[in-house]
Amino acid sequence: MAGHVDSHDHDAHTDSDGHGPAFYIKIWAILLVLFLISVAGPEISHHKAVILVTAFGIAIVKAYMVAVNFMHIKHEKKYIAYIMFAMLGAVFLFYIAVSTDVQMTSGSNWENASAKAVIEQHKDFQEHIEHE
Amino acid sequence: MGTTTPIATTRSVTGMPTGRLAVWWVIGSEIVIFGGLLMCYLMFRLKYPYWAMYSVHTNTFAGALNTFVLLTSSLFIVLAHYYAERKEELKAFGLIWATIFGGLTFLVIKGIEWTTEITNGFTITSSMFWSFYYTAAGLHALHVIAGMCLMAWISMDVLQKKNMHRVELIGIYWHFVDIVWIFLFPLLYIAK
Amino acid sequence: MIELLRQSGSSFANDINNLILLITVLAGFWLIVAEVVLFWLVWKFRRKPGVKAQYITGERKEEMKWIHWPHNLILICDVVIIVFAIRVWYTVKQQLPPAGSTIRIIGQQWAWRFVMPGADNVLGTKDDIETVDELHVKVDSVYHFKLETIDVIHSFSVPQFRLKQDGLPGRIVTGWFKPTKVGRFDIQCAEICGIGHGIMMSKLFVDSPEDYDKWIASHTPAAVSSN
Amino acid sequence: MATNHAEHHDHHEMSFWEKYVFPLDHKIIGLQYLLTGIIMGFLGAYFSYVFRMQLAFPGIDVPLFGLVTSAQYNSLITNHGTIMIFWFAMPILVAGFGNYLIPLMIGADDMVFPKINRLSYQIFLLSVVVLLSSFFVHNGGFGGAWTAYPPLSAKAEYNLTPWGSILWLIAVVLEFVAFLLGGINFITTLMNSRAKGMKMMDIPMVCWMIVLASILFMASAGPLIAGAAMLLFDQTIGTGFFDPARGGDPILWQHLFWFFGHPEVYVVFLPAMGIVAEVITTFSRKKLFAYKVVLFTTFATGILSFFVWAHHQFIAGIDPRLANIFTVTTLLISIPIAEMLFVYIATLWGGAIELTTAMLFALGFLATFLIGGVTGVFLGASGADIYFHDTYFVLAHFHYTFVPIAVIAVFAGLYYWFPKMFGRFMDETLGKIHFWGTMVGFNGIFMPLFFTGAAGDHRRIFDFSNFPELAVSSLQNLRIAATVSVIITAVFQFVFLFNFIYSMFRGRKCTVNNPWKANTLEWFATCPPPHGNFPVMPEVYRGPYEFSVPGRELDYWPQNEKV
Repeated sequence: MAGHVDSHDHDAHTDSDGHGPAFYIKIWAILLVLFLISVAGPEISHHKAVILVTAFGIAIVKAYMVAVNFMHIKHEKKYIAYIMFAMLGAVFLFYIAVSTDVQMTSGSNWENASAKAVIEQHKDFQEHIEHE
Repeated sequence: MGTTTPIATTRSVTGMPTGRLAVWWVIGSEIVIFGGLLMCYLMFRLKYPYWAMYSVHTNTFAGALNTFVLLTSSLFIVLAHYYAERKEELKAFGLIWATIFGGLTFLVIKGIEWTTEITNGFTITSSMFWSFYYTAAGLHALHVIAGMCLMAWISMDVLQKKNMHRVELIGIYWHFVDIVWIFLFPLLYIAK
Repeated sequence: MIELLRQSGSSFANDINNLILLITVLAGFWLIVAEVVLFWLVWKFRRKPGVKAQYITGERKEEMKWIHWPHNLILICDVVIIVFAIRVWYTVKQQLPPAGSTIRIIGQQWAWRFVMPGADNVLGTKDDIETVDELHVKVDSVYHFKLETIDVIHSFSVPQFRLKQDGLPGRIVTGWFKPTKVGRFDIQCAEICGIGHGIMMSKLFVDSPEDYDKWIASHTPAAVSSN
Repeated sequence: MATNHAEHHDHHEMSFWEKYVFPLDHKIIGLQYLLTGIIMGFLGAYFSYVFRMQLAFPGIDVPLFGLVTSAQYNSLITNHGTIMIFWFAMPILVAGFGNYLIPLMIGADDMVFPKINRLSYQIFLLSVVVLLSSFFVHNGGFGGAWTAYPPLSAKAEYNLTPWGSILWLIAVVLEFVAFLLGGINFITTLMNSRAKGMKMMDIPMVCWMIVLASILFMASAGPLIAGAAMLLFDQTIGTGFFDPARGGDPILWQHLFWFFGHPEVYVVFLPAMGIVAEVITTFSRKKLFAYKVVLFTTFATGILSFFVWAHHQFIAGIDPRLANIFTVTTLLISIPIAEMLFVYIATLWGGAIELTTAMLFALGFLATFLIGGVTGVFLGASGADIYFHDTYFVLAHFHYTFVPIAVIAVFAGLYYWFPKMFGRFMDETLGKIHFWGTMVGFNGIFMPLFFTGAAGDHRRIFDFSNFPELAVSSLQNLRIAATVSVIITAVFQFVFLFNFIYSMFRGRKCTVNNPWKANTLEWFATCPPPHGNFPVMPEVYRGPYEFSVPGRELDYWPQNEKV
């Protein structure tokens, strides 16, 4: 394939951010702190809000930090992030529409009798949890 | 002929190297696979609060340790990328293998964890929570294994200073696997 | 229009018939317009020696209007259809009129079971009548049905009623119908349910009030009627 | 031509194995997909012949098959549907034409990842083998419809095909993996490897459409792949994801399936529209009417296609309030589709239309797809769907969309690109016989079925004589008419098969690069193009549809010609 002008050299691509190892280690350290909080939070308090924020809120922050700093999405073309968000959007769209059927145990003119029965079977345990 | 790279591969109309563009699309397709599974799990989890009685039996310590292992391996692979770009192939090679070792540690911990759970009678058919637990974590573990194999293969090229850009590609993939675990961990272990 | 092919026999059947007619008129109009224009253009602009094609980008305003006008008109048609479709849907599936009687319909591989409330018109009492592959209802009476299945998904379908509803294992789906014509009709299973799907046929008898009472009397379980 | 031969000296001669069995060349891989798809298409057509015979003449000894049991009947319809979508429409329209055309039309020498491309076909071939093997296991192939609703598909005690259902599911998943790999290749190739000068708006429509189809597939297939893993565990190791008694939910599968299933319609529809765009512009010597409008309607269709899936489930036990939302979105999607069809029809205005076989098929696509599109309105409108759901009306409707897409548009593409693929022309006379036979036969099959469906014929019934209301002779005559039409259509496909194979070796030779005087870059390469495609990598100076430009002597203006 001689005589073609296109460049063959991928390796010429350099990291435009110029971050060194120190930067990555700093991010890693922050991630570890967040991680410790997310583990400790639910241990300290069984309050639902605390669990939600510490476990899932922090998961989102951590994912964001990994994506932005380790995957370098901040230096990527904008549309890469848009594509990823579009994919996430598809997932949430699925959740929103489907949860009306699957997550509910009854609705307009229907009820999920077997799901109710399953919940009924475990009622004792449910109360046990709520008392704790 | 077989080994010649087509001109097509070397072009970069978008300004992004082709490999990196492709990896992002791979991740896009993975987002919907994992996302679909986790959304199914989430619907049932919110429908059946009693699943907490199963999730108390998950080993939070093992899960936490694995989170730490994956986070750290993510650091290794991003450093490997850093050195690969600077053509320091020995450092890159070492860091790639550190990452593979991280993946291995992850799998060993997972193995111990699963063995304990199965011997305690919590198998994939015990209840739907455990079905989701093994399916989601299993699918994730398959990705870990795939990533490790690819890294081992890439590391051979790195030693010869060939295809150094692939370190970045496998890195992006590995970070994605890490991110999936970041969400699996609270979903399966912490929410009790 | 659809009645020529299958008679209607329930109170809401005409709503559905009319909706189908509305869509046939609107969609049919667009179909005919598009097909006629297509064939006419193929004929009009067939290749003739020495005649060169025109250069039209389709991006100028006076060209775009040929697309935009149909586009807007179709939007209007769509809105009309949406309004009528949702109104019919609301009548048939969402808003249940007060029930005269409530029956249970149970699908299984490969038969329909029906539980009718019997003489006291209350389900779950001793005089309930349970039948297999045969349903008797009284004409001009509003029925609610509780549809469930015990194994796989089945679909309760009565073409004359313009009624179709899937039944799922574990779920109870409520619906209604009000038969308006006396006669004997087919009940189908409209969702594939295994190798016997093609034989899952039940008979529906819409009886006059006298016939219905006679049938109830003759089918009330012996233990109850002897009391 | 001289440069062309010079190119060859760079390569060593490839053995037959290297060239045709384990190729890296996108064109050979494309042809592999194409031929596998055609073979599978004939298999699917054979299945339809068998079950149509059973429906028209219940209980007869079907020639070339024998007696049809109800279990076999279910398996035949299930696999007919599955094959026609996943092993016929997808490999031909997306993978076959996509592989063959994208690099050629954007002026590249190959796909960006030839090895992944080869792997994609190999996985696809494996999926074919797994599917075929499912017919020969204990109790035969899966018979729970291509939608595979659990619990029927999840438990062998219900479907009675313990192995068939598992193999069927594995085959489908493998096929998905193959198309994900292929799709990533298509997308990156189009994004990154376009010829110098080819801007976004210079990309031929068919490339746009195949790539958008790949993106739609990628975004919609994910949940179903996860769902397939769940169903597989339900089938094999006894989990209860879809078992209501254990807290699972069968409706979840329906959502997972149709969340994929509806965008899938557009995954095959878009490439067909792309092929038709190329053919009608070339043979009417016209610029595509409003390129940007076509592109934007394509985007709109793609995005909207993610919001309509539950119209397949209106009466399936979903919450009736949800149905209202999906009625609105479903009817709204008619707007971009209608607009797209109007644009195509408008393209004919002022043209110089030459009715070659390819053009006939392209126009046939427009004429018949319109019927498919219009009848869809009945099913998207929730109120009317109560009656039509799961009847032959639905069946006739979607065959009026899928047959134009996967058969008629594919024929348009094959007759059009055949000279490029094999360096010879297909016979036009036989082609026209094939065209008229196909059109008459196809309409003869599905027109009657609209009426039987509207009269209450429900789907997947192995013998209507069990239903007294449906066993009447007026309906039976319509069923027989449909079956006779199947046979007529099938006979004319052998005309095609003969033409295809004969022309490949004995057809009129194509001595020029650009026999149709088209503009796109594939016509700059020789017929057939060598490995590496182009003697010199082309540059692009204008859009793909510059036909009959005023002030130019020639009525076409190839994209790569500077002046």
